[in-house]
Amino acid sequence: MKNYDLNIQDPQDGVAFRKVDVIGCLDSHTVVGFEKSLHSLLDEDVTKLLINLEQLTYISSAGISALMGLTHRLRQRDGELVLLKPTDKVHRVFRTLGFTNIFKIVEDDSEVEASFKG
Amino acid sequence: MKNYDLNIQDPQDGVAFRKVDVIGCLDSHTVVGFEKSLHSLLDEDVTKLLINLEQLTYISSAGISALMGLTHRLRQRDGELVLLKPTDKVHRVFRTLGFTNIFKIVEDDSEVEASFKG
Amino acid sequence: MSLNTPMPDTIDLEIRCPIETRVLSILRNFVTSIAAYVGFNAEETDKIEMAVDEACANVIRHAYKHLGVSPDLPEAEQAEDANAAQCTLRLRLVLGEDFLKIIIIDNGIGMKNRPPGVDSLEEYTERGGTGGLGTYIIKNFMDEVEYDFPEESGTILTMTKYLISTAKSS
Amino acid sequence: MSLNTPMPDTIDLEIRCPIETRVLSILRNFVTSIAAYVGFNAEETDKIEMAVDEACANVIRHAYKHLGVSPDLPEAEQAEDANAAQCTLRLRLVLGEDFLKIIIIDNGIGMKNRPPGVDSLEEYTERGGTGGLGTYIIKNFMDEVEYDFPEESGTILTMTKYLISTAKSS
Ligand SMILES: Nc1ncnc2c1ncn2[C@@H]1O[C@H](COP(=O)(O)OP(=O)(O)O)[C@@H](O)[C@H]1O
Ligand SMILES: Nc1ncnc2c1ncn2[C@@H]1O[C@H](COP(=O)(O)OP(=O)(O)O)[C@@H](O)[C@H]1O
Repeated sequence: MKNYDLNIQDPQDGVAFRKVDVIGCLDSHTVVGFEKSLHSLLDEDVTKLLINLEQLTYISSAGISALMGLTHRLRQRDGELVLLKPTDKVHRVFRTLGFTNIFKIVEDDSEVEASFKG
Repeated sequence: MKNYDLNIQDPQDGVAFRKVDVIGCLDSHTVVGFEKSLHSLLDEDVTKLLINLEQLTYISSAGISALMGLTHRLRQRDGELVLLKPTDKVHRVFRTLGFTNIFKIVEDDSEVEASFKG
Repeated sequence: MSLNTPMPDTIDLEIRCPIETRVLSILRNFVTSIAAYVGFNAEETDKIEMAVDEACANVIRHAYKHLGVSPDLPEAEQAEDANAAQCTLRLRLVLGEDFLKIIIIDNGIGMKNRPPGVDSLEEYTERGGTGGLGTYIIKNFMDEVEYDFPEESGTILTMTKYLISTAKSS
Repeated sequence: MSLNTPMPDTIDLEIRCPIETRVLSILRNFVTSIAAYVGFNAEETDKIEMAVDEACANVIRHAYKHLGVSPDLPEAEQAEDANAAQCTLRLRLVLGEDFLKIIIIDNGIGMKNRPPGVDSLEEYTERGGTGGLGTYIIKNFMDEVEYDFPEESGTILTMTKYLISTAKSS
């Protein structure tokens, strides 16, 4: 059973951010591949990163820590991480633990552009 | 988690058979209650019995043997057992094991009346 | 294969549960999600589910009846404490790339000198449709089935289903 | 409560699994179906799922690292055969009428002299958001949490969730 997949969208003309879709679950098992892929992407000098959580069915502390790591790395280069449309289940985890105050979360595609500062 | 329920419908004027709905699963655990209820019902001199399998999610050999037992007991008094609309999963089990040749199975409410012989 | 030899590239799990029919639905749920994890489709998963249910129901109903532990016994003949009787039901699951092996182990009376299950549906109906269907289902729904009877006691049932199924009955 | 004392009217199951992160999704599935069986709603089930995942991930990542068994170790430092190291992860589940007790047992290095988890989200971010969140989740998502450290070795984590939840964090 494949319970994790990552889709890194190609850069698009006129779009200032890179979009990545995470599919399945982000736990201590799948987070290894996730971090590897995302840090390679950041090596390409990406500064504005949109992670689409629409199809993320589960996130553990390992997944959250990975998102924290990306947040820090992007801030160091004056970039930013934005999370798009987390599933109810994942959003509830963020809310219960207080991460809605730490991550920038956007509920609608139309708000994405404006959500990246600068 | 309640994974078994039985609904014995009241006798209805002008209807020659009694209808029973089995809900949930019929395995070695739940079959005990099922047999008890059904044999009490048969004690009421029911001869035509319709068991609605529309909501039966699982059946094991214990459930099948219980249906065989009812078939035999009803035949002894010239009665009959008819099974109504088994779920795909249950129907597949009947078919694979050959019980479609043993049980009278009816796929539509309109055929029920005619399916009882005599 | 020795019970304790790990196989490369497999996941090896074991679950122990009490001798009570209540556990059957829990075990079915577990095995169903494992079968889906390995990659079996719904129909194959249904067969695995049923084979495991039958095998575990047999342990619960037959393996410890002589010790007063079985749902088939009248209240008066039931042992006061099933745990005291040291009855065990172990389900070992070996998840392979293209197979699922399920090993069901009890330390009960064993199946050696017991009435065998039926070999066909005809035999089942001739016997009056009262029993013997469980082992028939197990043999027909799984690709490989083996019963072993250790010296000490009990029954070890090893059954395997392959992803590209060579099942005999569908 | 002794580990081996059965409680009346409960179902007591135990699952043993290898020290590999691959098993986490399997264990989550299992515990989720058990929680639904006991009667927890979706939100409570999510919390139980996450607490179990965190606890098992901790055993897999931390308990046997000193023996070369941990996904966090570089390839070169990994033990050749995790099975040889006799590493175990046992999950005992006690299903009650109105509670689910989950006992996670390892025979690893133990948590006594280890960096503790964080006590708040502030502490987590102050530490740089790198770790310590797992035990925080466990404590916040379950109703009762207790860590025991047996003389011999390892950690026993006992966590309970009640049906009419007295959870602290929702
Ligand atoms: N694990 C077991 N231990 C002891 N006896 C068993 C075990 N499994 C099966 N049996 C014996 O094999 C017989 C056939 O089993 P089965 O085909 O499932 O039919 P049924 O359970 O309906 O009798 C049982 O009646 C029982 O005597
Ligand atoms: N079962 C265990 N055996 C040994 N050490 C453990 C165990 N569980 C947790 N720990 C220790 O507790 C620390 C805190 O765990 P946790 O809060 O989950 O954060 P993290 O795993 O992110 O470090 C771990 O870093 C580890 O040192």
